[in-house]
Amino acid sequence: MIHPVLLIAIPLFLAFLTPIVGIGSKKYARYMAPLAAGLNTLVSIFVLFETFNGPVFDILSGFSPPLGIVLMVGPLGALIALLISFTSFVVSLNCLKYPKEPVVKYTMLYILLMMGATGMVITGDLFNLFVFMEITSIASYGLASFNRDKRGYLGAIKYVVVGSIGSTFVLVGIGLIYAQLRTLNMLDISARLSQMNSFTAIVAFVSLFVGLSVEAEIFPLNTWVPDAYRGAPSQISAVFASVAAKAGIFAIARIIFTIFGYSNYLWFVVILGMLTVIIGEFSAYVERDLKKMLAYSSIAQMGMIVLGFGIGTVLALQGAFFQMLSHAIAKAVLFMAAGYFVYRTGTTKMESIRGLGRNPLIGIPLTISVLSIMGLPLFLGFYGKFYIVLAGIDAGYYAIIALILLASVVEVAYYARFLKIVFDKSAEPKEVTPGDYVPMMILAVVLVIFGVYPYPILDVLSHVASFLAGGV
Amino acid sequence: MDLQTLFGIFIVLPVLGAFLSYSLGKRASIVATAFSAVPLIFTYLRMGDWSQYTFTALGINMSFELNPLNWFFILMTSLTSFSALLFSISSVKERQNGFASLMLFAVAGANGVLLARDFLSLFVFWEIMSWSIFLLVMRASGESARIYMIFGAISAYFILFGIGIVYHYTGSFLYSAVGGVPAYAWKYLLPIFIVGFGVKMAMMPLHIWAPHAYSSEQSFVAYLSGGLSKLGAYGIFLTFYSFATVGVLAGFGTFRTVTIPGYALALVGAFTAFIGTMLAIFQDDLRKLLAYSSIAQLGYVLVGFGLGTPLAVGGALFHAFNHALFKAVLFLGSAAVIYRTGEYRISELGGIAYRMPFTFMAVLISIFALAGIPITSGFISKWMIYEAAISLKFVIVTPLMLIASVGAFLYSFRILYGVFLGQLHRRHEHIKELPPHMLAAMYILIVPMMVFAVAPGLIFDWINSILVYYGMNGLTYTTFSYQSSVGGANMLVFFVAFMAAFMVAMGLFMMKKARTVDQYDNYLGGEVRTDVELHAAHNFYKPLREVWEPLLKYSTERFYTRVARFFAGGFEEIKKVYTGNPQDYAAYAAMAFIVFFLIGWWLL
Amino acid sequence: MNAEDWKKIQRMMSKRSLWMVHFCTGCGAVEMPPVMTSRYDMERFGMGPMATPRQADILLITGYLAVKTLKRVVRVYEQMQDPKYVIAFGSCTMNGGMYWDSYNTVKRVDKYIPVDLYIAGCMPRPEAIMDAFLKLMKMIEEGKADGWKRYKEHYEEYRRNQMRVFRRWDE
Amino acid sequence: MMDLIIDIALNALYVLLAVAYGLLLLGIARKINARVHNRVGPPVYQNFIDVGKLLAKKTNIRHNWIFDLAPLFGLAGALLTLLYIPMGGYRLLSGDGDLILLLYIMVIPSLGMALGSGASANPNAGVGVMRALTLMLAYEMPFLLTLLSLMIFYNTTSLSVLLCKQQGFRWAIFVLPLSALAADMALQGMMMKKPFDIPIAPHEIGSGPMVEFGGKYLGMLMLFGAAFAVVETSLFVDLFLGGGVILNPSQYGIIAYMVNYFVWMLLVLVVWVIAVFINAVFPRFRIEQAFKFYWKWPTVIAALGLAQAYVMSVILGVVP
Repeated sequence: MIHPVLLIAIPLFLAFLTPIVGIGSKKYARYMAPLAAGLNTLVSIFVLFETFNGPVFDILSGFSPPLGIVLMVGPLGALIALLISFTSFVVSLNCLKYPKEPVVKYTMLYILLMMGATGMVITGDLFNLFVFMEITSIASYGLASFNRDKRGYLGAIKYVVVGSIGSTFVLVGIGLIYAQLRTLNMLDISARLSQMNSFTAIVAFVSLFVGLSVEAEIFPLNTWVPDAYRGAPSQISAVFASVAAKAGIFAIARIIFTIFGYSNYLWFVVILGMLTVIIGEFSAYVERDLKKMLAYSSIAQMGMIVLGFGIGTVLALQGAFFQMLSHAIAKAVLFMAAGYFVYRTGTTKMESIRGLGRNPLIGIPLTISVLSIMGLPLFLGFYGKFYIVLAGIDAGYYAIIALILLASVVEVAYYARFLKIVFDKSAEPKEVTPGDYVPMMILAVVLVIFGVYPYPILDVLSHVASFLAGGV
Repeated sequence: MDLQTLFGIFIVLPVLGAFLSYSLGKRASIVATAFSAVPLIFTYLRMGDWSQYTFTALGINMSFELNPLNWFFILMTSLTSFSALLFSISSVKERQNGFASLMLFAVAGANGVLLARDFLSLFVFWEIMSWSIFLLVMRASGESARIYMIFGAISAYFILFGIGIVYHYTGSFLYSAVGGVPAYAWKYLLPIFIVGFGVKMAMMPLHIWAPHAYSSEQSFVAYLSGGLSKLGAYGIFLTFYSFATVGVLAGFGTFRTVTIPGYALALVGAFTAFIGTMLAIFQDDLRKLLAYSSIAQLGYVLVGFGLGTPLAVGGALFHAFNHALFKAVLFLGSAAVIYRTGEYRISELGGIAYRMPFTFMAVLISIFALAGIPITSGFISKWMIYEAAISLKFVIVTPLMLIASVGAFLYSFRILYGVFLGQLHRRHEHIKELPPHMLAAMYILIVPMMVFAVAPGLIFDWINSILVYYGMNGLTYTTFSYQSSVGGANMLVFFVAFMAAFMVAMGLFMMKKARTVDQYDNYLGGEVRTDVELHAAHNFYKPLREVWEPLLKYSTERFYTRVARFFAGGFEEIKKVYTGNPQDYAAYAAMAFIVFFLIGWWLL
Repeated sequence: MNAEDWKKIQRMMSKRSLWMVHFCTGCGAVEMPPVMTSRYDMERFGMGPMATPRQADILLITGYLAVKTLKRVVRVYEQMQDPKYVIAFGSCTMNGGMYWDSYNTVKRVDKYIPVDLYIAGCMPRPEAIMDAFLKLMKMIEEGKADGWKRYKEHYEEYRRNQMRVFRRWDE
Repeated sequence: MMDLIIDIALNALYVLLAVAYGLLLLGIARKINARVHNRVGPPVYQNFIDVGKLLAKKTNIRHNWIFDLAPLFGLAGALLTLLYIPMGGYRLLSGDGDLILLLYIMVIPSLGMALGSGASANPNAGVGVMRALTLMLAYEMPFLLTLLSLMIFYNTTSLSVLLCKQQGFRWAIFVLPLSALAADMALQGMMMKKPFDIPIAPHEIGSGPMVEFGGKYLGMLMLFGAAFAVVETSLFVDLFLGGGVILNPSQYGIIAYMVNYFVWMLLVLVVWVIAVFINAVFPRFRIEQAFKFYWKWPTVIAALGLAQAYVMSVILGVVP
């Protein structure tokens, strides 16, 4: 049996090993990130298989729950952990092509970011959730400003401001719960929720929700997103979109379904999701900066996931998880492509990237991921949108789904414009190196494989019902 | 035939072909043609082999079926896709592998849409088709592709919304379960489905993507206009006569035996035909002219479906078939002209017929079909729709259709004269006739048009089986003649009389010999100018344009552009939420907490 | 019915249906309106104006020809279809008339195209024109109006004469 | 078998007579025109001579094989059209094809002519065809509305049925006078008589589509013109004047056919002469004026006629 704790232990160990390796050879230090992420991917695959027989609880430091610290991995958590480590792995391959100085710190923060995000997903303990969230955030702050230019610092400072407010709320929420229940174990809290003062419970819930919304990019706590994504190195933006945000949204899902089970609150979550989608899509439509456009689009996609959680039926949750997978993968491809464009042109203006996608090695994965984000079939993105819309109508949210579909038309419009610019015939394509296209190709192939044959994912998502009922 | 064969031949095979031809590089179209020929032959052989299969995928009950209706539509889409691919072997010069594989994806998508008997597969294949078209259009122009995709998305999302509503009421995706949708829900479902499918057939006012998309690679557009736009017609047929059924439609009230939704559809169709025709007359771009013509012709199909009598529906189906053939030939003709001259503006062409006579003959016959000249089957389908409208005594729909068909003469002569007749420009003097396989691609489609013109009974057999399958009365016909309640015609008599008259004329004509002179030996007040081009094709219908000018200033496209600009302005305002100021963001966070909390307090 | 009878019928029909294209370059054309209208009414004889040489039988040259105009006349003549007849009108077409010493006026039209009938006078009265038409009809009936045959037979000579005054054929 | 041969022979005879009558009508038109102009004018048989002369021309100029389609399609189409028009109560083939078929057959000769003249590469021809087509769009508007009013009122699209229902002087012109008026106005344009002879305006565009045709080409086109003079007037007679059927053939046999044929000829002549008189006194419209004219007054009149037919047939339920 493989312990889920390895998912945290390995990257933590390798992260602290990195400076030591870095003393010997800076060249090898760069390879620590793919190594850590790759190992994590392997481990999470094993963990995923283990969880099929039931949630895996990994008890740390000798105390049994609810007293001790516990890792709690259900199939869905393992799936998201796999997603996080896999995308981190592929993006880190791309990072090898575009190393940022100082490499040691960059690699270390990268591994820590991945580790924190994984921890947020697999922890079974509220305070650990906070700790991992802080690790993720602080690593993110560092990475967001790694370009060491004005935009990078500005983006990071906004992220820091909003992020620390969020952290505070989370801490307050945890404090309130601990004050009343004297426990931090999620299942334990869930079981003893009725003992809590209902008003305090609401305050705690809202605090946690607001705090985690920052990472999950829910309106109006997603204000940092455009600037931070724009300022960060493109590979880091990819990780933000596909790793950090996914960890945050999964944490929110656990807060809602596993801990509190407030089904009354869900329609407000639907509204929030709708607002996030609409504002994200509409802003992306008028945005002329490539990376900001992708950032707004990322917000909108996160909104779709929130919407899926808010609708709260099995179908909707399946859609939301599909959406998480497809968005993480497709957006990683797009941000890596953006990194390539930025590298080739030195700017992120939309007009400057004309014709750069005409090389099929870049163009094909780019097209596949755009089509996936548009929600077209044969690609993974189809299932997410289809299930969520269907579930929304089934649950009677007619007007909201209509608005979402309107926003999707807007999305199609700006992504088609993006493709139009990228495939513009007036400019010649530039050369590409394997470091550019191999990671994109890997992810695009994943999009297509699971788009055509989604059954493995559906197998995992068959556990959604128990998650919905308060399981893990 | 079992499910595996059906699925394998119509969907898996084209997809495999797509991957194979992509890996081939140059000359990928040859392989793709072979792959598209298999479903065509298979379809033809499997006529009457109706069968239905149900299976479970994604945990959902799904179903495929071969029935007279989708057999009929598969036949026309396969025909057009085969000939478009055959034509593209030479006409597509750059990145042929991408073209061929996307075409095959579109073929798979179209076949899937047609075979589907459940909404999930309908939607999946609909979208596969949609994105392959998007990427194919993208090859020519990104902006066209964008406009196409926006409308494609509108179409898809309307259909998706409709599917959602059906699912909400029935909990199933099967067509057979649609009966469970309560009658009042059809108030919303009907317009949703009509808009969703109507976009694909470029129904007014959702047509503006068509002139853009139809300006891309012409051999693909032959398939897009000929084959894929028929899927919209198919969808509307299904909506009316399979999903909603006449009983539900009649629940909205009837107007002289025609249901109110049907009457509305017929009106929309008639206006589409009329306005499409009037716009086609003034186009100088050959591709856009054909695009508007396509819009207009599909208007007739809408009218037929709307009127809903067996004659009208049969006529609409027949017209869809005819349109698939003749519009594919016309677009292939346009492709041929562009292939040989590189020019698509009518005013810059002329006299191509003297150098490409076989191409001209093919285009001429298709134009006969387009204009409804009785020597091709194009007449019979129009006749059926007219007769249906006349026998119902509709005084708005009928004149619009009739005058639109007069307008069709105007723009079809524009093509004939501007492109093929008149003066051959000096720069086009050295062009050659097309290679045989490209001509074959066109003549394959000509043959059925001619055969069904003499013996419409052959196709009426198919149409009748569709009508009977969907519970309507059959048509009245024999092999050569057909009847409505108000009139009828015998095509054999017509052809014999035509041949006799032609022989008389021929006899008179052959009595004297004639001497052939050069095209520059022309009476121009005694002038013989060889240095200026005197092809009178520029701004051909100028007087008519002057008369129409006050109306032409209203443009749907401009309306949409204005709407888009208005929305974009609104979006800019919305985007201002992201002020870029961390202090604002902190305030948002605080406000968010308060609001979330208050709502939580109220709710929980 | 032998070939001769057939020819006779043909001539009868040609005679009774003379359509003309008038090349109205000179002042003589002003005499045509009375010929066409109610006073003299040439349509009595089945004659009528035609818009193009393709449809016409008579080429009517109503006055002097400049060199540049001659070129057009020759072209129009060659575009007409056999049998075709030329009537030259007024003294200018015979000898140059008042333009006898002009450097760029054609003096004798029948050097360049075969004229079947000249109408003398400056200008000829409508009566003279009607008379000429009747004479032409008679000539056609008798088979004497054979200018179009002469043009074919002596094509080289006519063309030589034409090229003597034209520098280039295509301007 | 014998019946079939007799039938074919009769059809051929009727068509031949119609063409001959058409040539005569053209001659009559020239004569009338001349008399209105205070001239003597040509003999009425002048057009026979003209056609003979043209067909006997020694040389014929052609441009290419598409050019040949003009006389071929023109004459063939015209003969074909004659076969589908009942003349003097004799149905010919009109039982095997209705008005819609007839309308489309009527296009064949014009289409052939448009093709041939287009192939001549003469810009005048292109302009002429453009005018002809524009004019067609113009006059078809009122004409189609009147046709529709007839088809709705009599609930048939078959010309022979239409004739049956108008027997006994129950002519459509008495029932639907507005439609008849609009149809007659449209007829003027259909026959390209002044003020609507814009497409063939000889003084502007060298007789338009016909600019390059001479000899046998023009001769065959004249035959087509003659046939169409009969087709168009006869169409009006059949639609509104009961096709000249005054005696019932089943009652009076062959005599009825002969009488009817003469009455039909007379009525055709009347319709033709009205058009010719209008032609004689009017100047020519410009094409956009013609278009505006047709889509204004005749269309309004035709629409009123259609409204009348609609009210009578659908609302009042009159069955003729």
